[in-house]
Amino acid sequence: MWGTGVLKGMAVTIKNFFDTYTSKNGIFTVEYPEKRLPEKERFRNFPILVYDEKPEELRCVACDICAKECPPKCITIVKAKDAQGKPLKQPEVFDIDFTVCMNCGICEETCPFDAIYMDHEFELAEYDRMDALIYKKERLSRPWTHFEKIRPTDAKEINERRAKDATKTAAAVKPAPPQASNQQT
Amino acid sequence: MIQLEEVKAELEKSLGVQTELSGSGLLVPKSRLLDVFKFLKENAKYQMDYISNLCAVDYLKQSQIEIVYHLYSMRNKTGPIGIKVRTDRQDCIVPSATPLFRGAEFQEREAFDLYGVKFEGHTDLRRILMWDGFEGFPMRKDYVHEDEDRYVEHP
Amino acid sequence: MTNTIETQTRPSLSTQQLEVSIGPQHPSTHGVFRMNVVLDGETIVKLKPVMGYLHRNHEQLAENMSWLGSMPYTDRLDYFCSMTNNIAYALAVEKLMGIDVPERAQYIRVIMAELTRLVNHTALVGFLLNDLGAFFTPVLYAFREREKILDLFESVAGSRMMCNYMRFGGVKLDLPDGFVDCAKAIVDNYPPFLEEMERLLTKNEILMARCQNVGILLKDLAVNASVTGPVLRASGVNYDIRKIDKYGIYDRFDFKVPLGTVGDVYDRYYVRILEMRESLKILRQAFKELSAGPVISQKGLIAAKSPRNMKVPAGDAYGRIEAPKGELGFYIVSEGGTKPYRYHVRAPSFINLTILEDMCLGHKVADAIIILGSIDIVLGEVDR
Amino acid sequence: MGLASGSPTVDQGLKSELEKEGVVLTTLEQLYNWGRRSSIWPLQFGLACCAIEMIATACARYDIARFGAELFRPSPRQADLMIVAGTVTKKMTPQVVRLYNQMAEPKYVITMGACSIAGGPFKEGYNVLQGIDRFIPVDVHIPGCPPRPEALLDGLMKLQKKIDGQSIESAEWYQQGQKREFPIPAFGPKGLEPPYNPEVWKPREYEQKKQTEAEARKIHGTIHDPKQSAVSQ
Repeated sequence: MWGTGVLKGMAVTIKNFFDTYTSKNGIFTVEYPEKRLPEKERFRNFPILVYDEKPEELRCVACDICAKECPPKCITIVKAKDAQGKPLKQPEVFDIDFTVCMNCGICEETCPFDAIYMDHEFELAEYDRMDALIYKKERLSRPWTHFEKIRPTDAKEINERRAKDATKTAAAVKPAPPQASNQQT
Repeated sequence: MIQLEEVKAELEKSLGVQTELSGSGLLVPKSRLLDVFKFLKENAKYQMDYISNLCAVDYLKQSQIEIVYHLYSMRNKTGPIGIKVRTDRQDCIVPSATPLFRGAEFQEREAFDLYGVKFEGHTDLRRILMWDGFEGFPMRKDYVHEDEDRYVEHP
Repeated sequence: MTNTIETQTRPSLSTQQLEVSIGPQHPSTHGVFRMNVVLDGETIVKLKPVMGYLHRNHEQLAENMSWLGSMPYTDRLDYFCSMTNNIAYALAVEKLMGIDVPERAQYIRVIMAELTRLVNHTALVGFLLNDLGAFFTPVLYAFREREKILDLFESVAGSRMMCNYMRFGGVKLDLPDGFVDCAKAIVDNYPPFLEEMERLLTKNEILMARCQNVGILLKDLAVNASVTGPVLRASGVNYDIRKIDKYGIYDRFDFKVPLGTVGDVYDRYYVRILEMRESLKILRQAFKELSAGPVISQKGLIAAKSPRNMKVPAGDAYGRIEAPKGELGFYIVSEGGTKPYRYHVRAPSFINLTILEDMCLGHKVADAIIILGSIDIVLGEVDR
Repeated sequence: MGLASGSPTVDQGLKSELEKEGVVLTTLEQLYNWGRRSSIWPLQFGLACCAIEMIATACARYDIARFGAELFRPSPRQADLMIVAGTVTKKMTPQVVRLYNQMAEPKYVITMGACSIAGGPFKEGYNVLQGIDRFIPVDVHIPGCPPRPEALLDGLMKLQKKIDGQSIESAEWYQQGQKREFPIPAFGPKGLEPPYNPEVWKPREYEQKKQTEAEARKIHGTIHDPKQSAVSQ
């Protein structure tokens, strides 16, 4: 009979309507600011720089690998220099332009020093684009514990590997130089 | 799977066209391109009735532009085979495949827009991606993007 | 009423042709697409597509970038199906480099490709109905299912839409714990959803009246115009690259290629529904056969660690796969360096548009909208 | 409402009287702003990838209707908010500016995603506009590529906060003769003419902000130079 198809279709919509009240999985909405979806561990949004103890002592050695690998070239690194003008193994400037970054995660993959990782933070809307969205070193640095909290599985693996590497370098270079243990991998 | 050597021999026998192997395709002289297409399309053995892909490559060093066609046979389910044709960079004219294969229409317009290849016999050869008043062919290797819009370094 | 009688009795009433530009900001052009339409009354006598409003110079950017660097850019071609775009590009480069992909990675690729097909076709059915005037309800249902699959993608690759998951010679990371169970649950819950969708739509008289015998594309013309994907299959041409090229490990799976008979909008809709069922079949087999092992070959791993230094032997290659929208091909020319010399995308939605005018001629304006919807274009891929 | 619309012409006596009863005025303002911020109707206007996330935000999981912004209007005349979701190419820029001009005051702009803020990953392209704020003023920027639907909701809440902070008296669209319209760029042989609107976009300032980047470029040459690489091939 003509019209049964339409009626069947309407039955589907009305069933979906009542499901929101009766069925356990009926309501699909997550009321965002109050409730949140469970965070996926691998979720990547923007990069952060990690440090072990002090915020001034980043793991980053300003090797410039991530800046060169970054497909849209959004990372700017300038090496720090000591009083004699000798380059140090830390960045003086480390800017990431969040208005260009495409969240691809290639910096994280290519970093040989476990220094740059992708964060979960996404509530970054700003009124101004110039100062607010070009992130400086200070705004990018996060403690390693933060990383351990957001990505426990990866953190465990990295910790184990780093511990192994540290013992290896310590065994190879004896006596170990005072600073090298943490940053040479 | 069609062997390119076999096609090359066949083309030489039936059409008398001298072709050469180049990479993954056959380099065909420009003047005989349409004959080759017609032969491949109508020959009972090949029946290449489907143009899968068309793209231009700019060889700046040789001062040539190469057009690569990928043909496929929908009846025999064989292919694709690559057919290549080269043309001079300055005087960039290639016979159009659109009368034989409708599917080449937009792809030829794209090659015209971005590489400046003029397809002779194309009924509606206009820019497709850029606007009409745009100057230059932006995908050519020597195209310099002059734009005041760009962030300029301090001297 | 008197007016119509008058027009019927006066045969010589002349009408003027009207030129209308639909888009680029139009709710039903699926993005920034424009159609210049010449109308006689409400009947289309000429239609010229205008594009380029999303021409982002993808090809030129890729030619100035390391080989892996353009992998995240391929995500943004067809932003519904980033996984299949990744696979197509990886396939083309692997062909040139001659590296193998480990068994487990092959299975992961198949799983991701078929999940992507589900995502794309589900969303398309929703949007097609939106174009028909069923405002938002089918989109709501479709996006509800889509979100569940996007959650899977996020747990695997880290991003909902822009996955950047494939690497040359494998995939980026292994599947996380519990992924297969989650995916199995989604696959098991999909047939009821499809049935619901079908009950809502397939036999719906309004849908049939609007879609049947509209925008018919005949077999010969479809082949001549290089149409691919579900649009071609709806016209009755058996052409599925998964079956023909058997790229990856598709020869191991048992699935059918659904074909249409008439080649109208309705067939294109129904072919997609049937394809989703076949995808579910492939997924079930893949979950059964998925075995442990490495997910990326040694050579690929080295390349992924330092993309800047990855060199590809000189030559050219054309890699193609059956993306949800049709044949997605990458034509790549290498001069042996760290950057592609030429990088060309054979975009299915771009080439499928060639035939839009022929399909629309003689139909009404409202039909042009659903014909465009049934071709299933994504502007990121049309303009690149 | 009478208070609001006539505010520039209200004579001083009445104004001071009103100030004494400041409570009344501020609550009216709050009520008014509450009404405005709870019914922001966006323009149905998607450009690229981010538009899909915008649609996802409107769908069941994120449900933008909870913020009163679910009515995506197809006509700019009925819209309060333009969400520029996706890459703005040079070919599309005149249309975007035209749509903005056609919107009725008060109007707001959210740029969603890296591309519309600054060209994003495609900024080196010959057809890509490096940020829509070269032609129209932008209220809220949401970084991400694409931002999650939650991030769009967060951006919307920040816009609501901004609306809350606006006062009826000082808002410029109630001033006489105020209507924000910007000249529409034309297509030139190499790009848009003019390349940016100097009223809206101050390039000198921008360059100063980018000084550190330029220095790094000198020292390391890390930043991709499209001109060089285009020729070197």
